[in-house]
Amino acid sequence: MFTFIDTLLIGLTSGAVYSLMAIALVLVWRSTRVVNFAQAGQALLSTYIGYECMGRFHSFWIALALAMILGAGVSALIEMLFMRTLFKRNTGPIAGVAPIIATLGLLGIIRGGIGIFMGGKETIIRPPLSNVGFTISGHTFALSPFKLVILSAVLIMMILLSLIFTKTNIGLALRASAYAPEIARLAGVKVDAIRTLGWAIAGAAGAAAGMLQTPNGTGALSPDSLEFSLLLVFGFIAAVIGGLESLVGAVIGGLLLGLVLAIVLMYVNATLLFMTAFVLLIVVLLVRPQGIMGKKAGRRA
Amino acid sequence: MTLIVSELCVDHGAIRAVDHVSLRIEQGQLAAVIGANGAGKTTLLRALSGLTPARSGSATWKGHDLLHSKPEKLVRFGVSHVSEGKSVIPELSVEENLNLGALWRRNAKESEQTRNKIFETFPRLEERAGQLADTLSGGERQMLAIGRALMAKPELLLLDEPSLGLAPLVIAQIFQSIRDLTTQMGLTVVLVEQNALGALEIADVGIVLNLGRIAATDRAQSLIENPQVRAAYLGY
Amino acid sequence: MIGTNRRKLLVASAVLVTGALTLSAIPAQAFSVRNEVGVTSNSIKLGITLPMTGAASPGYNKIPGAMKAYFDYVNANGGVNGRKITLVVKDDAYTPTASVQATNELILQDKVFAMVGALGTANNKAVAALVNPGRRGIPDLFVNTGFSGFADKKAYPTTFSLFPSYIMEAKIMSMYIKENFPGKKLGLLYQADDFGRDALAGFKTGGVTFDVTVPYAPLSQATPTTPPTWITKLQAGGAEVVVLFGVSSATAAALGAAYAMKYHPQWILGSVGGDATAIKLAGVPAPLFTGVQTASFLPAPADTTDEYVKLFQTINTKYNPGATFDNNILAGMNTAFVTVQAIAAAGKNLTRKGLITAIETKGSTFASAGLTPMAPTATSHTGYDGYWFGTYDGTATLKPNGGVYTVYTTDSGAGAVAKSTYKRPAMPVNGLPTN
Amino acid sequence: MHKLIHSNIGRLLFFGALGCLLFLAGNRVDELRVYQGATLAMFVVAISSIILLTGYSGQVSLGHGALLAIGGYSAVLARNYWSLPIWLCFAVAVLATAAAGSVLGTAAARLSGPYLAGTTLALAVGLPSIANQFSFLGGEQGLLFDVGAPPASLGADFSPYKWYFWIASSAALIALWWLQNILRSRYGRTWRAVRGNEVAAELAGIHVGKAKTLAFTLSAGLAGLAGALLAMTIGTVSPSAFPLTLSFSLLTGAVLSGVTTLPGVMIGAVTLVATPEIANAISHRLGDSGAVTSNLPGLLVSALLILVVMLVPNGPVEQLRSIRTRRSVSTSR
Repeated sequence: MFTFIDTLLIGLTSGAVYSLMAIALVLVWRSTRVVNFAQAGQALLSTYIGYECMGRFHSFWIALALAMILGAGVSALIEMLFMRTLFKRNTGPIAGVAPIIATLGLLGIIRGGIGIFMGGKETIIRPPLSNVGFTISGHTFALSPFKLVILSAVLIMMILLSLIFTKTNIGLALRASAYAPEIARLAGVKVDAIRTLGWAIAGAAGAAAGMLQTPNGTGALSPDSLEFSLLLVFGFIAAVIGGLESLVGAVIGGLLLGLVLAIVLMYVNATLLFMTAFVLLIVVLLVRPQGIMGKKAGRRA
Repeated sequence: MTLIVSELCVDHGAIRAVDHVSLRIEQGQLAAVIGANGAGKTTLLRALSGLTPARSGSATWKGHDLLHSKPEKLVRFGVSHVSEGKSVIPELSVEENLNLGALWRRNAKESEQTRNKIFETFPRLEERAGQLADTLSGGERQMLAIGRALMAKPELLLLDEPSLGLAPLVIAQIFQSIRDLTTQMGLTVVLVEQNALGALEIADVGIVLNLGRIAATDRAQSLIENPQVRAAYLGY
Repeated sequence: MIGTNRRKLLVASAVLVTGALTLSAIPAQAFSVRNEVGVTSNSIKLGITLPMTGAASPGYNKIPGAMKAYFDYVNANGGVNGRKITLVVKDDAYTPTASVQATNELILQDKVFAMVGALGTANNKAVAALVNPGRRGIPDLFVNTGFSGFADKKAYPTTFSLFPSYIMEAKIMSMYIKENFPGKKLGLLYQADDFGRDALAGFKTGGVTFDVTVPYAPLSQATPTTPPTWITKLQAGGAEVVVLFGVSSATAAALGAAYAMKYHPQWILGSVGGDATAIKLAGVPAPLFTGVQTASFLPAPADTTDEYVKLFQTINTKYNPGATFDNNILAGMNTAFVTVQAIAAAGKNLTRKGLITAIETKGSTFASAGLTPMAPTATSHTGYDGYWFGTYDGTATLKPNGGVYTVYTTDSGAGAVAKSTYKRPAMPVNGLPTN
Repeated sequence: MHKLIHSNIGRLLFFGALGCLLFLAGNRVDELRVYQGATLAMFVVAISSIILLTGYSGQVSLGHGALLAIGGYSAVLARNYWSLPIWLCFAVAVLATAAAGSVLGTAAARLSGPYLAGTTLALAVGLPSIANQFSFLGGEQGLLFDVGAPPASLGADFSPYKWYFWIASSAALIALWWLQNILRSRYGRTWRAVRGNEVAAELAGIHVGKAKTLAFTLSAGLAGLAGALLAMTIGTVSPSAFPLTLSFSLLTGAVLSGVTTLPGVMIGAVTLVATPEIANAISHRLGDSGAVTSNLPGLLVSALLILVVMLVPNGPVEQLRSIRTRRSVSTSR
């Protein structure tokens, strides 16, 4: 019984981390119709920034805030310097692929750069709250105060961002710019600035994912650690399962992925991690090619 | 408050789509631009709203240079463009589509007044305010597109083929609303139309484009009566 | 249409022909076999491939620095028979494709005399199959893997093992567990590949059965889902002693997840994932090490009473500034030391063949930091053959159990495990092997 | 002359001549270059496969490494378990991967851009890990692939690398020749139509789903061939031989080649082979610091990727061609 509860808790808490990454990916997709593979690199960079800030201010929460702000800045800069040019050039056969490829290149540049400047250094971020599970009647559960923080961060982010998207003028401008940039411009929306804003929000979300997951894992941060690119793969799978369009979908996708992975690892075969993720994705897409929360016959990218 | 275009040239790749066009549209006038497919009507309109860069020439409105401004900026000077086809965003609700037009105005109260006025003109939109624009009929979409443009409180309205793909009855209704709006709100309207007769019937002046050049300009009524224009564009 | 097709074809041909011409324009290297390749009267060039980047690199990427430091030390003291040693390092990111490419470059372009310390089982296998140092007669010294097959001279005529095999380790560990933890519930967490499976075979031979076994897919330890599931399984199975055969990042993840779930079994770490600095670098704070046991064949890196450790620490400070002395540095230095010992044993007239013969005939008498003998012969290229067990204290310092190194020894086959009676030869003067 | 080149027989002759030239070149250079030549030929096939898929049918695959793995493993299994002659092993690789590709392609035809990218990405991560589940696939260590010694008639000093080079370049030439033909056929036109505008293509009576599936199948066949060649050039197959980075670098190669132009394929392949060497030379200049040496190749490739996408998005060859077209248009006016 305890084992089953723990399995569910492991699934939910690890799924929350995938959701964080998925939220960042969905934000970029919703505001610019780009799958941003550089997100993993940006999260890595932001987390390094957060680590430096921790050294200076000795507070995880200040570091988290600064990492999110600077992460947003980096993301905005990437949009302005690279993506803007690519969006403008929407002709030619490569137009649909170019942004994806550019983000892959950016991922390589960020990782290489961090490798050169930060490689080999000992960089560890300790959680600000205990990561030791709650103990009830002698059993310690796979849920700790810090994991609760992550779970609630995911929910708060999802609700807050969903509200921004659906209830505010900025959200309306973000959606309009993504769906129909030309119409949005004709309606007076400063599409370029709005897109930069979309990337900035995503950059902040990605920074939060990095800053929360690092101490949740072993705490070690290294340019070589596959953590972030694995996170990207799983975050991306979560986002695709959820339907790419919807923040709620991203969270559902992440939690579902986490739960299924935990159950399979625990009860079926402990080595099937990557295959399970793949099979889950295929099954979801075969039933609903547009993802769980995706709208049917969505616009082409 | 006059729209003055002089010697405007616009290229589409290697092709010159608009060739030394000069025209002058007075305030409060409804000008119909007619011509065959590929005559450069849409390109002319897109150049005026900053969507397509011009090659040479000039266009001014209220002293603003239209050719070298971004469309989002021109909206703030009172220039609204309803582009060809369904100029609505199907993924947004009717109300959101309307609100989009007034986002930059940042005055909620004023926007609401404008919206109510638009609902008076197009009651169908009010009935469907909460629905996705995707669910609207062609005519309703056109109303929504025009409504969205009006939300910006424009003084110069550029309309591209509002009759495209609509049934004759609906076209008549749309044209009538365009005429009414022009008169009531004192708008200056440039209406690009394939449906030449319908457009000329509500217009004050008419401009005939042929292969990017102006073939004729005159009062709309005179153009309707002009036998050559009738033969070439009105089909009788 | 015809025009574009023709142009396409012409462009294609032009590009291909240019490619071919570029290739052919590079002059074929002239052949001159006066000296042995990679050796001059005053220099010896060696090569190594290992993961310097990527998931497998932390810890291992300190090895070349340590090797270079020891070579520099030897060079500063006149080199080996007047020859100074240089080491060319190539990154393979732990992928066989890159290892093959890098080894080819080392052999064909850099023209190294011998390979030394190449890391990884799959990588070494790919290199052996394709670059085939054996066919070319190139010594492939002291490969950095516990795959027992490399000791087979028939299959790998120029390859020499250094580490005891994973099978030996598991057999010795079986004996140790039976002696020290009788009747306890046992758990095994292992990497589900040949490394872990070799260990499984060893435990079977050693006669230990585990109550809970948890395999994990390589690289999966980095995801947030995986490590907590290990602990839940081990905990649910009631394991009191948990053996871990995985890489350091997995050890770190397991220790961290166990701490988070207040699970405190007796940990016994395999030598691959048992290095404290690598685990600490992966985020585990020192106090969590308290009571964790591991196996090693080299002296404890903090044991300054050991003459080798003392010397290597001095060399590391001087020639490898900034690198914290740990097990990887110790291992790297020791590999370099044995290499120098072998080259010295091959004599003044250094040839590849001579080097191989020297190791085969004199290898078992080589001085080295190892606490068990190396056992190469003319028919088998076995390296060290034993382990001792130690326990970490709260500062993550490894101390041998009972204060003395009790070394167990065995083979990769069905042979029994015995306490070693080996007495390590004294260190050559100043740590400079001469014979 | 151009009639000859345009005809099928002419093209065959042309590729034959090219082959002779390549083999002559192979005799002139040292062993390392010959080996790199074999790798180059492998990349040419792999990149053409992506060009066929992305450039001609508009589908994005981030998981081509997985298809290469299928090809590599099936060739090795055919060799090790059935002891088939080597050329048959390559045929098995092509057919097996094409079969897998048709299944995948059927699923892929239902998915639009990012969903397909996600699926193929997950495939690239998930598929190689299967090898760990079944012992006949050799686990993490993988299986050895012994192509066999070169025929004795070629002489005793004929090195294995030269033999690999011959096999790989022949395979690449045949693949390119076949691809040239198919792209000029009805299918080629169909794919271009689909890429241009799916709706219009559908209206013109093209079965878009079928066209896409076919493109995926054929592309997979090429990828299978590349996988078998890769297995040959590294002498082994193992999960770590097909990492996610392989998929990404193939995509990079395709972009550098210009995803829509087959003739550019050499540029991408040469870049992939040459980058590590150039990076080595640069980091040597910079003083051989470990961090620089290890990270520079990745950094260089990524920078190149960005530059190409930003400056010459359709690839150098296409760019040249469009400049020329523009010039000829402006002079004709």
